[in-house]
Amino acid sequence: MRKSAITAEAAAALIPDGASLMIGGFLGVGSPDRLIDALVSRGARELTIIGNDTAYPTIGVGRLIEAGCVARVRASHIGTNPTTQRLMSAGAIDVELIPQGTLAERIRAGGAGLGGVLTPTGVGTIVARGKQVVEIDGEIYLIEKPLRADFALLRAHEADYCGNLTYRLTAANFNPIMAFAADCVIVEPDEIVPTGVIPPDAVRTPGVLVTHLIGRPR
Amino acid sequence: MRKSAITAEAAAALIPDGASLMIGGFLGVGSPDRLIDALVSRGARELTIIGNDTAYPTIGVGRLIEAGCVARVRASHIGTNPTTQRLMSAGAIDVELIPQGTLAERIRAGGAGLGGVLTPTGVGTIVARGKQVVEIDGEIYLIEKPLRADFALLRAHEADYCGNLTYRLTAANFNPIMAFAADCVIVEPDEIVPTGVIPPDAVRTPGVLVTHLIGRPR
Amino acid sequence: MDAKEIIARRVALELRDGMLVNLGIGLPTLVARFVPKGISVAFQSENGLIGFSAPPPEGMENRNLTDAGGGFIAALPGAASFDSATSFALIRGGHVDMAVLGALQVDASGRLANWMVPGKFTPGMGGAMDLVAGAKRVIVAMQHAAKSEPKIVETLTLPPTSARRVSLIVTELAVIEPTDEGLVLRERAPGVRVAQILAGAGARLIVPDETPEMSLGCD
Amino acid sequence: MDAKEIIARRVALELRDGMLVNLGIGLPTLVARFVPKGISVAFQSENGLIGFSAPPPEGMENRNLTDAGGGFIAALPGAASFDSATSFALIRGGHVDMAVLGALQVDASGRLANWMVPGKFTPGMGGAMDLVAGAKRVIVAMQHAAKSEPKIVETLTLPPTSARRVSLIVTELAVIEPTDEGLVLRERAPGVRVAQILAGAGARLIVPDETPEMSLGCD
Repeated sequence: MRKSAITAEAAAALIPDGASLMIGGFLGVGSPDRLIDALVSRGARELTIIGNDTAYPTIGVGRLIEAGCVARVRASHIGTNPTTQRLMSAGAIDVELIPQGTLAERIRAGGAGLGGVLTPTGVGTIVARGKQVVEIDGEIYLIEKPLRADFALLRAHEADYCGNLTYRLTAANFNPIMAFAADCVIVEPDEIVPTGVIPPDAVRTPGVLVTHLIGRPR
Repeated sequence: MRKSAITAEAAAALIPDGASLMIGGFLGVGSPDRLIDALVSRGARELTIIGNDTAYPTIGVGRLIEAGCVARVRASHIGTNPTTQRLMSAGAIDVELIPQGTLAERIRAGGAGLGGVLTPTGVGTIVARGKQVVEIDGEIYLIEKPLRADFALLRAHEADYCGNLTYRLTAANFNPIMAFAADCVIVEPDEIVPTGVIPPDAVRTPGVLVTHLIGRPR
Repeated sequence: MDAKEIIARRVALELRDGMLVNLGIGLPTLVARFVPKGISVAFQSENGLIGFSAPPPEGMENRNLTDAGGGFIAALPGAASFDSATSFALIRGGHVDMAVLGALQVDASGRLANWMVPGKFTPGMGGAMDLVAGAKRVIVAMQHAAKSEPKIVETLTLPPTSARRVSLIVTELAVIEPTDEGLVLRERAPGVRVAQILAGAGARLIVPDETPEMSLGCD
Repeated sequence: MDAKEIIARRVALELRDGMLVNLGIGLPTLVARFVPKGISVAFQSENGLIGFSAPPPEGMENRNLTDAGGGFIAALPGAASFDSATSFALIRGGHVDMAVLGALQVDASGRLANWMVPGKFTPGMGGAMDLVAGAKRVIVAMQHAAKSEPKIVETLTLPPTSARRVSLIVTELAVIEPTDEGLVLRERAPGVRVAQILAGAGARLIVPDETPEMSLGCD
């Protein structure tokens, strides 16, 4: 099941204004930088971004914020990006803050066909507002619903011709779970290798989940 | 965080009659055979076994069934083991059948501190009996509760001195998720290697989850 | 050509290029032999692998490389292994494009029963309930009748595998599609008459004006 | 010895051999410098690593190897990397033996606030809510007061991070344990008098007959 490689610009052209995007990365580490730059260049607008954070103004997801591409953010932390905080205070960006573990489980649930998960995280806090609460064996849990997106924009270390992926150290973070949770999965690998170079036990995202690979820059 | 290696016999001595055990493996592939044999030799009784199946009468978990060690089974499939079926019909073993994906999620929830998951699997079937049903955005889901056990008995490919584990091909199956879901995790690796031989990105179960490693047979 | 081969050949014609496919144990496994030329599909084994062929070369079997029926397989270049939670995330999450399952019964509402016969035989559901709940298309591959008892019935007498309707039923006599209106006869096997199909069914079938012969992809 | 070092040194004495420990960003990070001799602990970084030291050798920084604060780290032999769902399965599932977190406020019921100041500053909770919900022990490492405003308060005025009670509060003046009866003063810093601790607290502290001086593990 060979994939064909497309350019970051071609990928950005696939993503319409108003789309919801899951973007991998943790403070920019493991984010698809060329895809992000291509979206900025294309002048994308009204995007919804789902990811751990908005990094820094000049790094990772922060570049999309800075360029005015983003209308909505769902993240666990925006403290490293003053622009996000300023736009949020000004009402120019809608920000939903989600506990990091809950964000991970909601994305996983969205990709795994679950209707949600029950978590103790957030019980008795603002996070519980408007959420269904259930008691299971004497403990209180929030029902947290699945998250999905139109697109997942991922950074990987290696991709083979079939789209099988590996990640490096802390650059994996949200990338592997986002690969399950979007209708179109676009991956920017550090390297593309021939099929068979990644052994089956080293594959961390099966290629069947991947829609497009970003190829070597021309 | 070095582990010390113990024998399968020493491990079996740690497991009291009546204990609940998660045992990795799929039709015996990826099951900890030496641990199972040690439990049979010790004459363990009244065990509760949580696992995908009961393999075959002479293989894997089937050996525990055959030796009369088992009082309760929670599995997705027992069709390959006529002894389990016979003992179940005779009322000598209590069998709870759980859809395979639900079994995996319940074990994962048990290890991940979730109060349960919402799954569409089993809605409108016998599996739904006695279970809480919730509607989320117009779809019906069962609340499936977490599973945990006193012990997890796992088979791995490599373990390093810290207990970091790798698995081989289809021998992984339930082993990686069971490593999170038991109070005491005992691992029978094919090989033990020095710390550092398994690179961080190849580790599939972090050693912090492992209580005991079974060493080379004397 | 025996009944099983007819069924497997016809099911194989439902495959589309690039699909991820899960074949149940038994009859459905045969489908892999008849993948149409020019089409490339990936097979998933729910015990934790995508990308395999069966059987491996003689003497090269690996005890850590089996399918969901316990049979030895060979991994193909580009194969990926994973644990059971990930495997069922793929299945439940709609990433499997097509699942082919055997059945004991299918009823007029398109529900399937395939995991127990109360008081007689309870192998368990294994992965079947998740596959029916989660795969994009579910194809039932089964013989039209068992010991002259119809397997297509008005209402299941055996415990259902899912409340969800299957996509298509393929037998050695017919291709039948469950719809909101009921079971619609879509195709008949070469040389088989409509009357024969109806006679072997325990449920009412909706018969369109034309019932073409099924292709078996033999050309 | 400044306030931060006193806090970090005292928190470090809570470490036990073999623990898996998560240190929050900021002050808690300092704890890693004072691990008592003869004790081996593993540190988790919630962005996906167990087994690291900081900082890496000069010039050897790797852009794919950072901690949860974005700082470069070095992996130690025996390190393991994993994705965010797995990282929080470790945290929420009770596999982290001890979490050390900073705080804006802790109240008399032992609840912690550390993720937002309404109308002023909303960085977000990051992993803090999961750590407080899931870690076996949660230790608050914070200065006793901020700009002479007490951080130990009768009832939180800031949004709580969790309904769960933390295990221990360590400041540069005192060690305080939240209990069913309220906040119990357990230790005072060297040279600090009980009256000083009480004066700097905005909540009632239960003072036992003896309040020993805290060790700072300097011997």
